[in-house]
Amino acid sequence: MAHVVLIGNLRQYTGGVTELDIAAASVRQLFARLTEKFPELGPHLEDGLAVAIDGQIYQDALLEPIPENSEVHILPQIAGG
Amino acid sequence: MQERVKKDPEREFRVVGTRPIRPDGADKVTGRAKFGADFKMAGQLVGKVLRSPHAHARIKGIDVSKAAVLPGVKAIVTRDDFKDQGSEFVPAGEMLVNYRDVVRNVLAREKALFEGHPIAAVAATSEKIAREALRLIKVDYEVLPHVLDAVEAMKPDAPVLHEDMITAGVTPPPTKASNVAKRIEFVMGDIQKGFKDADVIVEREFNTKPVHQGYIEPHAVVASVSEDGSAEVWVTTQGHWIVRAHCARLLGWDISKIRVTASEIGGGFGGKTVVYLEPLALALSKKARKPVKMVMNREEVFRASGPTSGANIWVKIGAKKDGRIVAGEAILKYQAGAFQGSPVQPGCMCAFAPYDLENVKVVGYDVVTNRPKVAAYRAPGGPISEYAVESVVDEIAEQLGLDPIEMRLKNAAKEGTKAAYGPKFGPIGLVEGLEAAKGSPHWNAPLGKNQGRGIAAGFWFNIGGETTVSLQLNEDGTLSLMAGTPDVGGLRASLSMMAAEELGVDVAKVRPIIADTSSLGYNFLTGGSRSTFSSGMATVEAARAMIKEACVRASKLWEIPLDAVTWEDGKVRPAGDNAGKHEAMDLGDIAKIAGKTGGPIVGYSAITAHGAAPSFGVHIADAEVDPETGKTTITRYTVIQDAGKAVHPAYVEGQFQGGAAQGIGWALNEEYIYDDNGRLENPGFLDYRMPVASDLPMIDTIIVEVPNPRHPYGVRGVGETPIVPPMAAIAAAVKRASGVRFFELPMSPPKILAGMKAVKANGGAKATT
Amino acid sequence: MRYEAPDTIDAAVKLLAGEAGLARVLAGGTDLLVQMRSDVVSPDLVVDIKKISELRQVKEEAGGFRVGAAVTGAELKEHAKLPKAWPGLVEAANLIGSTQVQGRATMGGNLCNGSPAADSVPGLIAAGATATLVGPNGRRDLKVEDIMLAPRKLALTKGEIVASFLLPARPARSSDAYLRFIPRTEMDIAVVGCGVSLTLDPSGTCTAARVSLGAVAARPLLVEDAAKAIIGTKLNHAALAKLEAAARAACKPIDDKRGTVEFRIDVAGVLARRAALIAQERARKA
Amino acid sequence: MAKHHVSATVNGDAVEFLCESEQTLLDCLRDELDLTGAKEGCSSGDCGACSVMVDGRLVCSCLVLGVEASGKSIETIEGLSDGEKLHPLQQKFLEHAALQCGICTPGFLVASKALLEKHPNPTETEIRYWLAGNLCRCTGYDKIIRAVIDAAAEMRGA
Repeated sequence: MAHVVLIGNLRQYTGGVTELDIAAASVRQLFARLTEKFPELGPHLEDGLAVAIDGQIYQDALLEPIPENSEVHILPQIAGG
Repeated sequence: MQERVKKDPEREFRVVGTRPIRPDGADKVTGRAKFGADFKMAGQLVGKVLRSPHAHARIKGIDVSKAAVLPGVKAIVTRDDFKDQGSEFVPAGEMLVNYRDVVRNVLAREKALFEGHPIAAVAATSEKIAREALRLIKVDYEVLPHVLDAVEAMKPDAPVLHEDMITAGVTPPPTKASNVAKRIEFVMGDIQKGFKDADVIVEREFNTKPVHQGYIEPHAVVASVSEDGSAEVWVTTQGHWIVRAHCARLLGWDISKIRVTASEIGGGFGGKTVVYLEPLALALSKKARKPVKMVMNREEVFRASGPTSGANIWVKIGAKKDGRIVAGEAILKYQAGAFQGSPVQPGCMCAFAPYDLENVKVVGYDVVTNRPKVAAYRAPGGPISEYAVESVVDEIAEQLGLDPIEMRLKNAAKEGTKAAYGPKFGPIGLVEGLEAAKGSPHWNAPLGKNQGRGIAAGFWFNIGGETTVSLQLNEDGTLSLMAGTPDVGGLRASLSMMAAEELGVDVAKVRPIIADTSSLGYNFLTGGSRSTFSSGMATVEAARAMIKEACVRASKLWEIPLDAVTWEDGKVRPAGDNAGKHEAMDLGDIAKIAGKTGGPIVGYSAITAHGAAPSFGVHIADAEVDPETGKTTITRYTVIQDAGKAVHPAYVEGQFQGGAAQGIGWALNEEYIYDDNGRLENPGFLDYRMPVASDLPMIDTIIVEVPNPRHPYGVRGVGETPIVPPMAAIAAAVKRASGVRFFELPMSPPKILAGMKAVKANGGAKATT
Repeated sequence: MRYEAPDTIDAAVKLLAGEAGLARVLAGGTDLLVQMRSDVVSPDLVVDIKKISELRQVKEEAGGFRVGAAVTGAELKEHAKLPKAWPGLVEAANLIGSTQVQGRATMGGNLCNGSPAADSVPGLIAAGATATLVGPNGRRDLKVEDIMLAPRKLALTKGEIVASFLLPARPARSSDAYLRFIPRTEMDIAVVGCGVSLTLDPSGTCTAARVSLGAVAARPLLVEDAAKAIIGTKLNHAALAKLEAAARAACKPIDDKRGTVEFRIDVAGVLARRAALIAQERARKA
Repeated sequence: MAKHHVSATVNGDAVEFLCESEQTLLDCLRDELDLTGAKEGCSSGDCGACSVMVDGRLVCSCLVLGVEASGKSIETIEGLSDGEKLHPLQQKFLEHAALQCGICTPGFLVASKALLEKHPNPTETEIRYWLAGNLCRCTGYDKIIRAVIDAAAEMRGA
């Protein structure tokens, strides 16, 4: 199980839920599980969001493995100047 | 003064960390380097843009009939030449872009939304004719009331820019359109409880003005569409793949038809990450069936490109008597300009990032106003929110009688700290930076009369992203390196150094170029301090792929197993008992046999670079304030920042110094000034006051190196963080020099003088805006 | 647009007087070319006066200097005697723009551009300079303070050219100073400018003075009350306070992108005092 | 209106070109003579990127009419090096990493050369004020000033 924390405005798509445990072995699986649970969140997941797995931020990393017992934050993407 | 502070015993580098002359240097000191406006095609036309004189106006009609028949006019485009795009955020590269807005920013459709908004474009045989043609285009405007300021634009009776814009991020969604595009919120812990535990609470409101990236080279493009519909574009940009994507989308063409070559780029700082002229030049060229060159003048650059947001920021911080921060709260209102998409989101995430906090709440508003749409500017969003937070931290330290460095050390984020925006930090160098500041000669030097010293910390995330590098082993053993992230300040030097390091060759043997979009795989743009990190990572991977192939060739030639071959000190060597005796081969030897042993050798890396690590900076500023005129002079300045690993330290220092200089301009004199009609009053370098050489002292640097474990050489991006701390550091210095704390940027002389007089009138001590 | 570069002043006057459309004089061009580029003016005729030798010379005359209107700031600075005699005026002329601009910009152009913030004009006014104008009706002399009437409005008639400035002969222990306030150290237009020229007697008492202010009214000002405040004094504290007050009282500034009314008035006093003290220091050694 | 026929010397070579009355020297250098080393950053004399020498005097070529160049001697960045041998200023700019993007570099080099010809041993402050008309947005000027100081020392020694 990964401990998932939803950052920022995402809770408006989850009925206020900001933290939950989900079994997922990759970012893609995580997104699929989250979409099942919160259909409104689905469309926002693949674009415009980043995933931090145990502190390391990934953008555009659907295939990134999620280790057992890791902490996953879902947060807005970062660009820069 | 240049210094370096290293954390760990590091890998012994041979090339990385030295200061060779950049490979593109000779062309740049002899005037031969070709920048955006230096390219010329035979038969090219001159393209010019007609711009709105009004800040807000409905466009009832555009009559180009007179201009169209002017001899020498070859093409005119207006809104009718571009298909409208739906309102939908789609990824373009890694950026989220709403093409509904992009198409309207390139050419106004229903309304002109800012002074300078493009209305039409003309291609003619000369600049004179093109200008005359612009005068002949008649536009029927219905002038509307305008709004320039975020706070004003949020009021219920403010003129609304987009009649269909409903604030996102609010439940239930509002029923009425407004200028607030989005409300965002970041919450951690329990803010109420935090403030209850506080011994001291300081709450302040700040205002900042929009500032422009100020690159010296105006936007420029040459586009040529050939008879078969394929197009060549030569352009000054931070991301030519992004230019290609936007143009293809706006024009409805296949991406493969457009080949974009990035010229040398004369500064960008985030401002050259969007398209302005490029789609117009392509559309004009297609109509005219000739190449079209378009160059903005300085006025156009100021009126219609960039800048970054002006903002209103409210910050409240609570701390214990010992300086430990127990709660931080902020509300950020950022001007987006005419279309949504201010950097308020990263502003929210950066606000408290330097600190280890349990209870944080940040709310942000993205607000449209009748100004040019903001573009990214160095650490977009961060400098504004961190200026406000750092200023309040400084004030609390002062109230508690704490040294401002000690106050920050007490709260500094370190490895394992949960960042104020959620995830835990990996290894970071903030504590090392603060310690270096504390021990620096600058921090411990005496001050003169009317002088004060300030310090502030700053943070930026840094990013990776899609990156391709190709490394070719030439017949003579030299190497050609193709990268795709435009070189804004020494990238080619760093990449050739990393290739040389990995391959064990002399750096002069590696010739790097920035390839065009048809010659190399996709590259996201130069931005987010990613180019040395990402293209560096891809370069090392490409070099390793080349080494692997060299080993394969040697094993075949020597007829020994691949695992009996090793790469050491720049040579393929037989290794182990079964390897036999063979003469070691360097890349030159391998190059000679390449064709006969399987073909040319190319190392290639096409990756989405992950593992970018944040860079923290600490700046020390000394300011002298003339008590009679309010004029501030920066008398001494030191930048301390974590680079992970400085590949070419001179260019790392250059980033530190350049960011600091821009921050000094932002703090003291740079601002957009509008008249009552919403027209920009200072669209030139005379009255948009960027620092000149005589305004600045030498800028000392201390490079901290806490390696980024996710980069093969430990590299962190360094370009953006240096613009984050200056405003707060200078505000703190001005406070100590003048006795007055200011909450508004720029801290220009009339404001400072008025502030000092007000304090005198009040009998001292009271803070003022 | 027609470009002409005559080599006599009479030819230049004839061209300017005879032009039916818009005619402009080109001296250094550092204002004119900017205005042409940004479509502020579109002249039909430009008369380049740099080939007229009379306008390009600095000559000693009547114990003073006659400075051609088209002499550049850099040339003034390089002159063998002028910087020593009129250090404040030469400084003022060399505050106009960058090193590059100083290589082109002229005092004649600075005056005729008609900006209330022109740096060399308060310098010339403080110096008591007289301008010689040449026009279709011949030559005439005007005090510099009487030439600029309002922003972009001059007391010149059609076809008239400012040919030169006469800087008067001055007694021993005389000198001048010019200070301006700008937010940066260089490259700005004056928010306030102040020129002070004075003469001391052997005891150090100020016997004559002229004080001028720029950028604080619709035209550069000669402030006689400010001069009176220091004449007959050794520029002691009380005299300087009166000088400051007189300078401030003369200001009728506007709020604009470069400064506020309040700020300009405040700083005018500060600059007047500082410039007077510099001029005093210089005069003691002159 | 017929174009003006202008004869001048550019970097020691006799050149001829045609220009309209309104065209600036910068336009003529770039468009008529293909010397694109001088850059247009502002067209108002505020950035110095177009700096050239006219008869030994440092000017912004955007503030000079092309027709004014008639009979004059112009020096541009393209004439700074002696064949393959870089001018000491060029060499020092490279060694000190005194350029990042490089757009302002030609202007800085031309202006610095003019300074060192007049003042072989300038102070830091003198250099900063002399170069105040050359804007650089990348470097914060630090490395540029150091490069000029170093080049001046080398030129005095040579």
